[in-house]
Amino acid sequence: MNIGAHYNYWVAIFLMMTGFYIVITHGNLIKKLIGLNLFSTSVFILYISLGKVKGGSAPIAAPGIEVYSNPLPHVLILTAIVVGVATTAVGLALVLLIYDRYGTIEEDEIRLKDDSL
Amino acid sequence: MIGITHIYAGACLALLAIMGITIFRAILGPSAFDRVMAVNMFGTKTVLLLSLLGFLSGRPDFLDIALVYALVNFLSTIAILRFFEGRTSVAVEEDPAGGAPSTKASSSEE
Amino acid sequence: MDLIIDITLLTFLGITALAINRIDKLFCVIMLSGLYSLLCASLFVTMDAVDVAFTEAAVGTGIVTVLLLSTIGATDTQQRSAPHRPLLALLVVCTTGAILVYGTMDMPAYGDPEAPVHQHVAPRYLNESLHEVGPPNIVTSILASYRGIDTLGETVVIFTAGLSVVGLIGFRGMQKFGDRKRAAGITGDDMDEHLVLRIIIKIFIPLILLFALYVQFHGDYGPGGGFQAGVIFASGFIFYTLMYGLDKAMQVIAPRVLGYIGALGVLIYGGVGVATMLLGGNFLDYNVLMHDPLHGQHLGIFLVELGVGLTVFSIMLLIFFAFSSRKGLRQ
Amino acid sequence: METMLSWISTLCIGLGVFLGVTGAVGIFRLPNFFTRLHAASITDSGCAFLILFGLMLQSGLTIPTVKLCFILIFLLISSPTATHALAKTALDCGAEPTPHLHEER
Repeated sequence: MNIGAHYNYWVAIFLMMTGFYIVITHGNLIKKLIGLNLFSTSVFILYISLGKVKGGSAPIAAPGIEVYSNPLPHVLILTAIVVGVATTAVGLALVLLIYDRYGTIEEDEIRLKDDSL
Repeated sequence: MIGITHIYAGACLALLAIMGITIFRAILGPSAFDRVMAVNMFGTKTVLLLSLLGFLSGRPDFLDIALVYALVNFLSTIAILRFFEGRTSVAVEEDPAGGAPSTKASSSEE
Repeated sequence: MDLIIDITLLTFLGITALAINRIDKLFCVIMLSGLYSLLCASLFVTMDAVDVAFTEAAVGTGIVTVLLLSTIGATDTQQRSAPHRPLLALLVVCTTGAILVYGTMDMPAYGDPEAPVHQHVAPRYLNESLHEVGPPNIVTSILASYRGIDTLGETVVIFTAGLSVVGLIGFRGMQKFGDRKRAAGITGDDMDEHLVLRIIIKIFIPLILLFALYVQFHGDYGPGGGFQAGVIFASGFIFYTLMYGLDKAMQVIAPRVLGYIGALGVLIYGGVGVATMLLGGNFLDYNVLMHDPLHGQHLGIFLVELGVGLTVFSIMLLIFFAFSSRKGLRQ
Repeated sequence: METMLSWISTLCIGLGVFLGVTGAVGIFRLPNFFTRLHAASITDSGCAFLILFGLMLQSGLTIPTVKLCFILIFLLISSPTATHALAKTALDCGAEPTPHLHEER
């Protein structure tokens, strides 16, 4: 079995799982958001890998080029990246608000403060 | 006969090796400034790699991307530096922990 | 050769991700995440996704790094808790990963031209878009024309995100002028320092704005378009803010104006759709805009990309302003 | 003439790559931050200049050459500026500019 044939997918899964691990184990909210970013990036890589055609070229029409990669995943991911950033910004705004309210961005300390109320 | 594509390919591989070393410097640290320097250098090398990739794939008209990289790399470096200002503690607090690798490096030479 | 580059970059990505997991200094994590997104973008170039690489570079490396830095500047630069139940989490993650890897076994090989993804609508886009829509950049034709409603949705999402950020944190750090001077996670106003930097950036800013306009209007022919141009245009102003302080930047372009520009962008986009309906076509069917369908498409794409660019520019800058108006650690 | 240009460009790219590798070895091996910065920045501008110049010779008088020229100018201005700012900030934050080589040995 050829390693190159599935390597992209495996690394995408590895990155996705690393992001997942960061999100579930780390209590720091900013770290969680970065983990979430890793997760979404892995999805981007998976999509773009699916769109690649061997021997193909970037989907911008030019004379003398016959084979192009699939442009559809590119469009989906392009917008997903920008929307991902917008949602990250909202998440960070929430982190700032939580810091205002609790004085910390660690999940455990937030829970402690909630319990003591 | 070595064609020009071979030269591009060889240069790409060398740049990848350089990028690998730079990533290790960015991860190992010692100080925060080392990381900033490594990330900045990594960005420059990425710009070069992208230019070479364009020529390697025979479509050198995508150099706009390399230009954006150079721009954005500069932006993030400046932002990080502004972040450090007046925040001496952040940069310095890491120094003692990271002092070790550099002494190791110099002692291994002996 | 492509495969070697691909595999090396992917391996670097894996190493960086592991390092992000391990390091607990938050600004190091942020730097590494910037590096990670640079790597990602190079990977996208090797996989022929030039437009995506463009966006990832401009957005992922530029804007996200700046926002994250502002946030840790206003909160905490150090992660203070140990990982929570690492072994259980590792078990869960490994199991999920193994199942997913098992799932990939049936997937078509990387780069296989016979894969199902390439059979459905992609041939239509690749073969017909030049006659049906026009621009040589097929990604632009799909983005703005074939899937125009989708992109309208994304634009509205960005607009909404900007509104919610401003609604959530507002410009609260800025009420008193004294506060304003010391405010900001990463924007200072110490004008005497960094003379070299200030002069260089002063020279660069107009060039950056010009380049953004080039990306905006050249998006039909090369990589680029509204999303990327908006972000690059915003990064010109971010440069200015970093060097001259938030106060001056807000005199140059007020948050209120930015809000109007963002709304105007969405309005242009939606307005084009309504105009096509009034002219007797479907929603966002640009063929009816002019006598020649191709010219109509060209005009429609131009207007729609302009709307996207305006919205993205203003919302990104608005979010940046809102974040950097927070009180920093320095007080 | 063509082969001459191609040889020069090959030479440029090769030299640029050599400088890049030197810089990488420098940032890996040198003992303290300022020495590493020195290695990185000095080779960085030379490396970028030579590689991009080699590519410009390859592509002749075309649009890519103009774009390469822009990238070159931008890099040649921005990268020393970034290095300068980095060194200045590091100095302000109290990093030690002299390597303690003698004490360690």
